Amino acid sequence: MTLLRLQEVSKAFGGVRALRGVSFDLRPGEIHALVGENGAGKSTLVRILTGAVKADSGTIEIEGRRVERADPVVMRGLGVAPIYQQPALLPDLTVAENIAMGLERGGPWRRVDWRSRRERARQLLARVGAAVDVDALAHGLRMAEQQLVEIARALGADARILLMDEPTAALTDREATRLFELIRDLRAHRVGVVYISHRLEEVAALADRVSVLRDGELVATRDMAQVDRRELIRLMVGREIQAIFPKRAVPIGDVVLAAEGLACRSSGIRGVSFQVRAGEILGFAGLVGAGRTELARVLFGLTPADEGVIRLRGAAVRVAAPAEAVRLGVAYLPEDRRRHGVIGEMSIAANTTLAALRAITRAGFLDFAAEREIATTYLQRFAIKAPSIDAAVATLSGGNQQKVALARWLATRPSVLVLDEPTQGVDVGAKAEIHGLIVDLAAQGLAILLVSSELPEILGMSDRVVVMRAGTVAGVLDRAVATQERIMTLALGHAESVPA
Amino acid sequence: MSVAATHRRELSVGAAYGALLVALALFAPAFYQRANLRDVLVGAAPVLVAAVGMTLVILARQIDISIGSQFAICAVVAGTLAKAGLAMPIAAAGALATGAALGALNGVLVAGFGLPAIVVTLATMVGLRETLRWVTEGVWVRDLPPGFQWMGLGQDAGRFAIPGLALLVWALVAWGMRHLAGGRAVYATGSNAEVARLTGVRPRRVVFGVFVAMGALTGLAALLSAIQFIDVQTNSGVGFELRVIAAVVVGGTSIAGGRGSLVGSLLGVLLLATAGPALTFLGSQAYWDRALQGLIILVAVAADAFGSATRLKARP
Amino acid sequence: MSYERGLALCLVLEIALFSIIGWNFFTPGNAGEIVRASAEIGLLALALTPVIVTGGIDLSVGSLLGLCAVVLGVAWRDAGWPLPAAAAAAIVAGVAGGGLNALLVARLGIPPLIVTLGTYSLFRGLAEGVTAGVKNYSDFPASFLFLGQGGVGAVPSQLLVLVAAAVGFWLMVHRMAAGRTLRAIGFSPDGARYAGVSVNRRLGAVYLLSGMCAGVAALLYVARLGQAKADAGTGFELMAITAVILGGTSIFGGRGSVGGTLLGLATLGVLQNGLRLADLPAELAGVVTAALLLAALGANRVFQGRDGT
Amino acid sequence: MRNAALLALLLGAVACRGTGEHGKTIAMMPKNKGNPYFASCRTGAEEAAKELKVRLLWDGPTETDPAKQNEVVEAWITRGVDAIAVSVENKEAISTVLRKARARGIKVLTWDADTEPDARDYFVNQATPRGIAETLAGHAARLLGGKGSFAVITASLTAANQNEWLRQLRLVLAERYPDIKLVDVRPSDDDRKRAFEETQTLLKVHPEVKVVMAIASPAVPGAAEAVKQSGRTDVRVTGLGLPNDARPYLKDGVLDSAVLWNTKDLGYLTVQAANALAMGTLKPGVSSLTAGRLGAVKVEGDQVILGTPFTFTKDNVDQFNF
Repeated sequence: MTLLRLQEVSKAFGGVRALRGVSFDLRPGEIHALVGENGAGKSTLVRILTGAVKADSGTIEIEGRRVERADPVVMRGLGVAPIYQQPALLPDLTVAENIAMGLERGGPWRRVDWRSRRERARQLLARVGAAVDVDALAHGLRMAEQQLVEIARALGADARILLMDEPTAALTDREATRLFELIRDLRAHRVGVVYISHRLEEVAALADRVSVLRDGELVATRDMAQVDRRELIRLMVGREIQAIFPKRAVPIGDVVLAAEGLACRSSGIRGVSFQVRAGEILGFAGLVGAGRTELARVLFGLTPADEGVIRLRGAAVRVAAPAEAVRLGVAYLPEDRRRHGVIGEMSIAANTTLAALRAITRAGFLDFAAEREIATTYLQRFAIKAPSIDAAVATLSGGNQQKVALARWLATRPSVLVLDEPTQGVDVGAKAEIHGLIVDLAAQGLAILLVSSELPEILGMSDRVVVMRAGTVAGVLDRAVATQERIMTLALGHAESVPA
Repeated sequence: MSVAATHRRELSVGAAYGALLVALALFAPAFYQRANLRDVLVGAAPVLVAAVGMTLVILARQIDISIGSQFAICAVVAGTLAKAGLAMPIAAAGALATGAALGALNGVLVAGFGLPAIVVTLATMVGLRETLRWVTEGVWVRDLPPGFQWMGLGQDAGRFAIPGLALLVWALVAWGMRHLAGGRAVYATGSNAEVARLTGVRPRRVVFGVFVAMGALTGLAALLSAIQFIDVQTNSGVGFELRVIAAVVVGGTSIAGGRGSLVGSLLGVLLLATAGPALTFLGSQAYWDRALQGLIILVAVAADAFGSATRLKARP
Repeated sequence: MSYERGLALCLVLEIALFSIIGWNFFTPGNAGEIVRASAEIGLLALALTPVIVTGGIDLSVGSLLGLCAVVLGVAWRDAGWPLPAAAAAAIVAGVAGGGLNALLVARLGIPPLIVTLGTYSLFRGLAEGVTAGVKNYSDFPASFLFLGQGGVGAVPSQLLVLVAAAVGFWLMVHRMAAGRTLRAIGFSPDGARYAGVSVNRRLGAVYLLSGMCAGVAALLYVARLGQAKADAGTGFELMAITAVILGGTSIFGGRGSVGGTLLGLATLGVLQNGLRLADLPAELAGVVTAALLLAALGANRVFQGRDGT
Repeated sequence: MRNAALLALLLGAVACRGTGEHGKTIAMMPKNKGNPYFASCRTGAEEAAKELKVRLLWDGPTETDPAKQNEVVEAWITRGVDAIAVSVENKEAISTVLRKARARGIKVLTWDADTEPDARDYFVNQATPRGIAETLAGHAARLLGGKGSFAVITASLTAANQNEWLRQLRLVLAERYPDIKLVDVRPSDDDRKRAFEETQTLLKVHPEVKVVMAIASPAVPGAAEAVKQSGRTDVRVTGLGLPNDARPYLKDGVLDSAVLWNTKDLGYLTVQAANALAMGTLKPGVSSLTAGRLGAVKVEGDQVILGTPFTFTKDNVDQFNF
């Protein structure tokens, strides 16, 4: 008897067909992994299953019964509990209330029992192993803590169907391991888990079956035992991947950017020193919360440094605001592409030139011809798939949006390019293209700082790797000696054995 | 986080109110005559009732600047029904129902059609006010039955009942916002409507509900104000919305939604209701009143901004 | 059919209607009167367009106009300054008022609705305080009055100021880099800041500009009425905001056009004047304006598809 | 008089414009349409318009707004009317437009509140500010027994009429009643509730005040109700107010006297004068004007005098209904 069955489910968002006739089933007591490139339709599928979005056609059956009106309340009633990639918490409410809001049902006149709410929250958080104050407001929590609160809420719903969309993206390995134990425990209690992740090693360790989504179609469902990593990638991408990382030896110039004893009390950065040369790709590895993004924000002037010196080609500079950083030739491709990387409502042309307005302004007036020329060159050079440079960036796929964001910073002719998770949430195909672009830029003499949580990407792309821990530099490894184990050892800061 | 941290705003407006009371005690003790305190409370009652509704609206990340016009219409309805010989409870119910209906009009346009609240209520403010003027042509509702003033309870009972009823309504809604699921749904909707939807709250229904509640409470405020007199003027409530919004904002409710409390709004109402007469008691000339009221709003809001790095909320 | 073309059509229909039912409506003289009557609100609406494009709002422009009018009177009559100096003082007062708004909104990050709600009362209160509510200033020299009451034939002298302001704001919002950054701030303040736009400086600038325009509008108002008093400009902010929203600018920021604001202003100006010439009650203007506003909101949502240029 | 549906209105406007004119077209403007004072003036004006078969246009700003008054007059000039009668909010502001109207051959009258003398033909004067100040001072002196202090509740701080009356009042006090002190002037913005709140505070801030003088029509019931509720039997109210507003409080005794003029007659006389002016029967040198049911009305120079201010008391208030 299947716990959950989808039959020929389709969904389109204004012309873009996110799901095409997907059929999928989940058995009780099974972990069914769902993999696929970003934009393949995974998140759309989850949002249909949680009732956040209505399918255009197709049927959903839970325990054999067809679900007519699938909205969040109905699906929750049927035992479906979601854990979203972006933690869905109410920032102004306490942790206890956030958990309770997901679990309680009933009309607006129902009395709220604060004591039992806080007690239940405490128990669930303990079960998930999160040291979080139940009275704390959600907006004060770190990303990892928010993720754990969401997981606690899902457990609390004693759900029979658990939908997990990239649950470990923000977790430390220790927290991830704890989560895996919980999931296996739930499987033992006949709960069905749909597990979505980019990290194929997790999928291999956890899942009983795996289904592959490509361009909105479910192309294959296999028992985990019968399929290996390479075939999975082939199924996901639909073509053979040659060299994973197009790394090329590139002539290294002299020091472009040097940091000496950088500190920023508000963001926890202390005593950071490093150098990066022209043509060099300096990787920044470290666990979540090690301060890599915070360091990038210091370099870019979003949170100026309290102490220490930044030298550009030897001359000490004060980067007090992003506008100054841009003038000094420092560019920053931010981690949160949707909110910071691009402005969705504006056109590709406007986004491309936003950071380099000076270049297309004559006596204060915009030179539209120059703007179109810049936008068109990057449209072609980066092979950005879009109807025209006047299309709103929001209508593009994740990968193309990231290319527009990259084009924006190249338009400013930077000498230093800080990339923060440049390929996160981008499909495998676009990922390879972006890696290619990065290497080309290094070849042109740019100094590149590459912040990434994917160790393969760090190892594959960096000339040297700076490993950060708790806001400072734990160590610097040359490309030749850098291995996953060494990086993790420095990142964890003690000789704890690296998890299998 | 300790209670002080979460209720920092309410404490700061409470401190400001305390400072004003101390100043009055030192420089104008006459302020503390029993009659004056009573008059201030009776005068503040309608503003408090409307402020309760406005707190809900702002908590749900919306705004309503049409309550001044609704106030005038509800008062005229109450007077007209009473003049037509209907018993006072029916006239009172008529005022509240009219308010609720006008609130529902805003609710349908904002929640139903998803139009921005500031512009919808700007339109209903102008539209309702001018329609009332066109229909009544400025003629007051006169020759009301004796039972109209003080709802027939007589002056002393009336002047106790009005602030009493206002405080009762305030207490009930304050309790509800803390202890009823509907109240928490308003906080959730204002904090992040999309996430609230995923946890089973129906944001559109909540937004519609707060506008209807705002309308009904404005109807009650109009009633509590009208029954203090023997006739009903037709151009009442001009500027009423700004006074109510100022009180709620000074009380610490954030315009970005999701954050704030009815305790803060009560303190905001009391602070602004006291500031008016206090200025007279402290001898300030009438023509400086408006400047000082504006200053109080700016100082209260600036103090808050200095106090905490206000969290930039992303738009939904 | 873009939103603006729809609004232009609606304006033409309105003019046609009043030409039929209004007395001597369709005459150059009357057109001049419409421009003269909407000049001050037009200036405020033009200044409010960039403010609203950044996602902000300014409720204090009407009160600030009153304060600047009083400053003009005090400087000229009481302090005995020559009129040009007094006029400059009025504009500086406007910039100072705009500066206060800018400081609180841009530097302290307080929501503009609340800041300008406070300065709405503060500026009007200062105007009433300075004149003890009673004093008013008149008998301005004919040369100054010409600015408000004079003209060449049917063309009122205010038209020159309004056209200059309209061209200036149109260039700024639609053709200059400043306009592009204001749009970016309106669509996403964070997105703009991460792109190296100095958000605080730009926000400050639009509120300063709004204050300056309130000062200039005060000069037009006093010249038109020949008289400066604390109640000058009462209610002008709501009319100006209505014109901007009618023009298609989104209250959430990002999408907006100066051309649209001018069309919105004309629609309101024609409505007020036309109703009067058709012997219809003035209250009808309020009712029709409310209906137009709601229709504009509805139509705006339909045309939301176009990307922001 | 309730307006018909919107469509009927539009058709009405088109129809009557088309059928040509029988009597003159007289355009009359109050200071603000929301004020019951002007609402009662209008009834008199419409009565006269019916009698004289003239077309009466009643328009004006909804709130007191000098800029709007100018715009309405401009519109009337463009529209073309025979006579314009304005209750002036702002003396200097409106004078330019009224001169322009006269230059176009339109007869111009002011009523209730005057403008610069050269900007209009006649001023229908219900009572001179001096006359009003003397009457009010007289009542205050009577109530205070020649000595003591009183306070005033005015309209808005910027209201031209009220400020003129106050200026005259201070002159009269200085000349005739040196022992009477005016302690404070509070605004009511023509809002009865605001007048009520200001009076309440006033009584406590200045306990020595024994008379409250409300010099704006909505302020009279506001101040009277405040005194009644305060229970201060030693305090009496007087001022400028409509009989209908004043009646319950006059009967109560808290309101001693309400000084005013017959607003209905004022409206009636204004239309009569405007029509006479347009027909040419009212021209310089005339010393009296037969104005319908009012009979012969005195004309002094360029002022048509309605009569001296009238004091309503609890005994005579029932004879009036406006």
